[in-house]
Amino acid sequence: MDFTHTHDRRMLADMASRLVREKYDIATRHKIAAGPGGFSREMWAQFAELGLIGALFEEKSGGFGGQGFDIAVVFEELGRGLVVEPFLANLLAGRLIAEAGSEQQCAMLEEVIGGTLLLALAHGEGAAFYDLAHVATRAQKGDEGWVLNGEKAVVLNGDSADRLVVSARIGGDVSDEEGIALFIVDATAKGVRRRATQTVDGGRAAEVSFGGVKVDSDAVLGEPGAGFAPLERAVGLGILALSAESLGAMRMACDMTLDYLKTRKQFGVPIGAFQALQHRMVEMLMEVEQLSSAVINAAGHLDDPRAVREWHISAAKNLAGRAGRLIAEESIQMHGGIGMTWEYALPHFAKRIVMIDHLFGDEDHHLERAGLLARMRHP
Amino acid sequence: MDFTHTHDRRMLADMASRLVREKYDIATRHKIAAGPGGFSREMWAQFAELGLIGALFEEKSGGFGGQGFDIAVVFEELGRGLVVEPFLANLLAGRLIAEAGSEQQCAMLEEVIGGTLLLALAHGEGAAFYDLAHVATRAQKGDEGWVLNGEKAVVLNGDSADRLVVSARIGGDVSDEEGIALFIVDATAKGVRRRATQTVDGGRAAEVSFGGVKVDSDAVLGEPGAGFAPLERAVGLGILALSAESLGAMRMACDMTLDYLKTRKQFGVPIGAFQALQHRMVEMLMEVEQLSSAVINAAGHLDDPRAVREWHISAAKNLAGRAGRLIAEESIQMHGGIGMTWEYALPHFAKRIVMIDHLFGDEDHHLERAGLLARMRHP
Amino acid sequence: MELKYSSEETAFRDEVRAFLARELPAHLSSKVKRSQRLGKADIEEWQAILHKKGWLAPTWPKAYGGVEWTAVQRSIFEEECCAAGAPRVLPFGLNMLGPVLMKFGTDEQKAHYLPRILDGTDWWCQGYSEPGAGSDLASLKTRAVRDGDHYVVNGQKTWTTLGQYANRMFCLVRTSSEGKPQAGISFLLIDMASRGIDMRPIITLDGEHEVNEVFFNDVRVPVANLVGEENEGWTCAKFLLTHERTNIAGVGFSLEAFDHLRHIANAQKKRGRPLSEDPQFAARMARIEIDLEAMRTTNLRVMQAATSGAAPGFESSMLKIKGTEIRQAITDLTRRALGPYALPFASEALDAGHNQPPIGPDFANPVASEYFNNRKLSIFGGSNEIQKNIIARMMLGL
Amino acid sequence: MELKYSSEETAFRDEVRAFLARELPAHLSSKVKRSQRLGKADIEEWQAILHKKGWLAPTWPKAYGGVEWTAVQRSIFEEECCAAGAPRVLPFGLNMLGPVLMKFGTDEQKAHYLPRILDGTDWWCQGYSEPGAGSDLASLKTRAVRDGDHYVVNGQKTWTTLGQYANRMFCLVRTSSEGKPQAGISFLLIDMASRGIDMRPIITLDGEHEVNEVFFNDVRVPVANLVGEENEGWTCAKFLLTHERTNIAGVGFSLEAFDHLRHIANAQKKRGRPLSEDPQFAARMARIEIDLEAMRTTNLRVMQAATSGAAPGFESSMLKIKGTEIRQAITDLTRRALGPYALPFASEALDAGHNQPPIGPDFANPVASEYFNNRKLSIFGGSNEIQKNIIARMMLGL
Repeated sequence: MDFTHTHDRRMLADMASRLVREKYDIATRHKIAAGPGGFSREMWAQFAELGLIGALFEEKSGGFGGQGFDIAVVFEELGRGLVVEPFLANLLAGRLIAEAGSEQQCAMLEEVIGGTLLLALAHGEGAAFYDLAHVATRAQKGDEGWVLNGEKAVVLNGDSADRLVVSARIGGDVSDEEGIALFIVDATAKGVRRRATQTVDGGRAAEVSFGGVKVDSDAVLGEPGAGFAPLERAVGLGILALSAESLGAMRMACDMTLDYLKTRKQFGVPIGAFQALQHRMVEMLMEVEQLSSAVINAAGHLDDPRAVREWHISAAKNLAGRAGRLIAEESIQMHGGIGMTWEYALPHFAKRIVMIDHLFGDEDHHLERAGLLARMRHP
Repeated sequence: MDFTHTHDRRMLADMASRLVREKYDIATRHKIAAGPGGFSREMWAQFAELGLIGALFEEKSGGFGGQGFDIAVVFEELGRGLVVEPFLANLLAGRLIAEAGSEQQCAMLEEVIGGTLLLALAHGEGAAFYDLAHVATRAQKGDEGWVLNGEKAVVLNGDSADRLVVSARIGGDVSDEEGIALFIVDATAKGVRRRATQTVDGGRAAEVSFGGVKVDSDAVLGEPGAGFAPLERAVGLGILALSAESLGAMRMACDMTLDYLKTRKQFGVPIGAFQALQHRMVEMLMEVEQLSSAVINAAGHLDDPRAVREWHISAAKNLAGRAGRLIAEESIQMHGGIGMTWEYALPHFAKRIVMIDHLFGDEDHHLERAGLLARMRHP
Repeated sequence: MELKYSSEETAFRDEVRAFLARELPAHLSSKVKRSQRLGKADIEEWQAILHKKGWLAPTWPKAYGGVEWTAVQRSIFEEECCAAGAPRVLPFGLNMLGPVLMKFGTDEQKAHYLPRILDGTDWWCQGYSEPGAGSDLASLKTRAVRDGDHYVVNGQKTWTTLGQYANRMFCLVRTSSEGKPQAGISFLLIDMASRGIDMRPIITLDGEHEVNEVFFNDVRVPVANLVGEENEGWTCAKFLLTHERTNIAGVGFSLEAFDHLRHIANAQKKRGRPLSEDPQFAARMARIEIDLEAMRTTNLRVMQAATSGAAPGFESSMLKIKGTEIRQAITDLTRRALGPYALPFASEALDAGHNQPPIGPDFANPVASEYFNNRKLSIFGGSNEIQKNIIARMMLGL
Repeated sequence: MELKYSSEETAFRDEVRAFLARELPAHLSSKVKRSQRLGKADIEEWQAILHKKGWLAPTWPKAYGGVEWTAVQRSIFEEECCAAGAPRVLPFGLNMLGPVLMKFGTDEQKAHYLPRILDGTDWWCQGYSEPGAGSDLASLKTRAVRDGDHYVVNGQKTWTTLGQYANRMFCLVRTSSEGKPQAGISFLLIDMASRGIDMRPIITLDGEHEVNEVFFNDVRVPVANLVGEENEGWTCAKFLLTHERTNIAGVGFSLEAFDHLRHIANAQKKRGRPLSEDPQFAARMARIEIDLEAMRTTNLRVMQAATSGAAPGFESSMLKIKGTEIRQAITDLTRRALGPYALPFASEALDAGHNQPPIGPDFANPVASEYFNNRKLSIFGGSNEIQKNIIARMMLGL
């Protein structure tokens, strides 16, 4: 057992940290987020060049890492910069392809890692409410391939993706784990309609509908009907990434709040002299440390049996949700009015932290799930 | 709408308050609780004489009040003194007789109100976990009456009661609301076995088993099989009483804590000067005010339709549980070591406050129940 | 004790309902119900309707055009207005300045300003907070120096809510630096058209323009616009802060917001069942409803006690804290009820007339934004920390 | 980063398990598992067994008879001991006084006292708190006045845990009232058989005798029993407080207590199903388990960092706070799991040999009492408020 990072991983973290610190101040971030597609293709190319996309993929997929701790350290730094480039979308869809795809299909990951091909995962649906197995979109087998019909909701960066990984049901009931198939679909294919939307935390998403979209047989990812397991694994990585991103954003929010407590004066003293605020600040810091441990646990148990792996995934996301709300709300409250203003960086961190709770299961979802998984582990 | 008490009820409250203040200091209370039966028969006679037992019963039952607010003001004062006399047991069983009993059966309430006959409610069972409809004890109809078999758990003051009101099943499944019958059973009847126990908060209870206990037909209370409704109403009054008792105990705990904050010095100042403690004290006081309102609501809606009445009952008990834990734990914490000692009064209030959460449904039970009842009210 | 409404109170509720059904314009209630932006004209339109009915000033004495309702009547009126989706009545003139003028103003000031508050001639804004004087209000630095019949005002105010619509401001200024900070403050009425005033918008975290900063550069204010004595403005300020807390609990808002939450939680599905039936979600809802119903009674108890002369102290601070906590808890839970649909946000959909189909359920768009906006509730109007300090001081006498 | 135990670590765990299976007497583990009272002889018996094995002092250098385990080994040992129901090892001599003597003691003191700690000759108790000096320890008043080769001690100590079994006390006394309160404190070793010492039990809220107050009336203590310099005792005290926090997180206790809770929640039924499957209860359990697993890792991170030289500061206070919060949350939830069976309490059933059938399930009797007893965790050993002050001071540098 050892809790120190390898030299390589410390280098990766340092590099990501420097890049974010030097090139991604809050003004730049706002400008990028408000631009077309909601992110910067030049920035994405830079990230690719420096290997930050590749760090999310294993060597066998053409990447330079791809372990849980690689994902965690990269996303923690992304969280510190509120980076809006589509790391998460490409992690989710890319790792799903890596996990389930044929050699031919995996070949496209080279372009993904190079930053020239953009992916998104079109899985969640309006009525799913975080139920990962909920798929109403249907795929019917035709003569030369498949026909997809259905609607996907809040597809992260789905508006700008070149290819979509789409889940569709070929058998079973609407929330059965069995009967889910996965497809790689060209985002501009006939019958694909995308409606872009901004998100409240400065990102982009799309509603994507599939109206009789025809795809070839070689668009199928993995074994048709057995898509749930690779989906769960890929989303598990996404949750790890989001928890780490949230951790990074929380560290920033805490730093800003600590700084404010030291410098802002009321009644003739820094407001950090007030014990009630001190104790609340301490509670925030303790929860951040706890989340940091939970992220380590989730990253370190990825290769364990499913019940253990997923328990740690759910534990991290639950803590990210709980700690996140505390830190988002308390850091605004301790800042007072200034914490409510667009001009100041803090509230944007708070918005991202809170919105992460709405992706792939909120704190209650993962609390319930952790309870179920714990009973599987300790019957 | 009016939030002031009538003159009579203010007199009742004053009288109860004076009695408790003058005759029921903590040393007396400990002595009484440690004595035979866990309460004082002389004190009980005094309470009877001053009309405090009668205040819990309606005039038609020979009492002098019996409205929700009568129960609330009496029990709030009892809570301030940690009174161990069997008010609750006699309220529960007595009001159940008043609710469901024949004229003949109700006649015994005169002795109850006079303090010369002691009742207890033998209803809860070991496997019920707060489910009021859970009755596994069975009653079989014989030639001249009924035969009871089963076991009752944690019967409050069941060890010293002269008569027991017993619930037993004559039909339906173990947790059906239908099929519950109620009986008045002599506590010394053949086949009744009682095992007394102290409780951790200074009270007494008994495990009571019924092994082929024969009772006459006139021992049946109300319509056999329809016992759930009167049981729910009587237990509702008991919950109101407990919530008010807890409120009284919390007010005492808060008073003691406020006093301690003003007088105890650390670092050269009263510890009440520390803002973190100030703010926590304020939170305690606010919750007490909220509970006070919830008790008013429960007392004032007793005559409303079931879903409204019981919602307010559950609301009060949930708040009593939530506020209770906060105040019990925080008042000990703010006292520090002294709050951990037997010699000091505070922890005994804390123990009673916390243990009230274990009677007739804890905060989680009543939260779930309030949710169910709310959906009945707003379908 | 009587928790039932009397027949008079029930009749009053019917009267209010009938009035709202008849007089509340649909284009206003539609905006309110859909959380769309209200403009200046919207608010003025509704206040004019209430004024015409004579119901604009529930707490004012009849002599000044008020209604003198009982506490219960006020709470009924508030609940019904919220349920019907009436725009909120602005507190600046009616609940803040009005009572100060009645208590401290000259006869001329009362005669001039009070009718103009009622008839909508004046839109008042508040000049209290400064960048360096928020919770610690007494440390304010905006100076007013006497020059003949005028004060010359220099400095800066901030967090001026809806100042962009206001033609007048009541303002705390420093007229002396002798003695305690509280001692040298005066209460001034300022015409916003005066030369030397510069107002700039502050955009809040949700992208909205609701508050402003106001700069004063040699602004000349007639001495006749001083309320009360020079250097005695702190008395007015404290009096105002107490009266501001009328309806501080926001019970009506919370009841209406909780109803909306119930609607959403019934419509949203989790594993095919209404979200409102999910054990965890139902427990969160029940907890809030229990707190809210208790606070509804706490609020009425306090209001009734205040009417019969008891000074609001501990209680009004408690209502501020609990009231805002509950409102925030409701918007928090409403956000949770949306699942991933909390993310999409089209700012333009908050404008009336927007008619693109929504992304996701029609109730989703404003929810997350409102959650963030409502963080202000525990900050503005005397932060909840300051309220706790006030209560602690009273309770502990330290 | 590697969360898997190495093969050496796994082998170590096996060795510890085998040792416990072989050497831990059943009569001791039975008492621990059933929350029965442990007497002086019980604790001494177990410490002697550990001493014989050479495992009594995991944190001591080998030169003094310690083991010098790694952080991971220590945590494995702690978890296994708790799981097996081993009595806890007393911290007073081993974790508190021992390191102080090694750092500040004379060669004679080390040679005399350290072996006696290991072999059980001395049972130390702590003389820190006083009635007027709890969280504010530096305000202590017990005086030691030099008189030839002796100090004459007068005053009172309190909250002396298990003092009734102790033959020696390490004690903070005031030897000067010059300068800051911290400046005049000295660290003395006192023979409890000395004339003038009077010890009285303090009965805690659960009716138990665990702590004491100790009165000193002209107690003569040889000057040779001074540790470190006169008036420099605060340095020893601070050093001790840091080392006391070894294992302050109590992860092993919590893991074992959570296992017990799981057992109870599976056995208890709600509507015919295990309570552990009830959504609300399951959520409460899951929340604690998540916090506990995170803290288990936090604890190891801190311990490992401390081993490699990083000074425990923020982290050790955090472990105290979180560790005690989690332990309290577990006993709180265990209490809830009992339903009405939390009430019955037979104090006599806590004595070994009691063989009346229990009231209710066999696990019920001690639970509520333990919940109340565990309120002490956030008070003793530097209250959680004091720990927060310490963290705040470090973080804010104010």
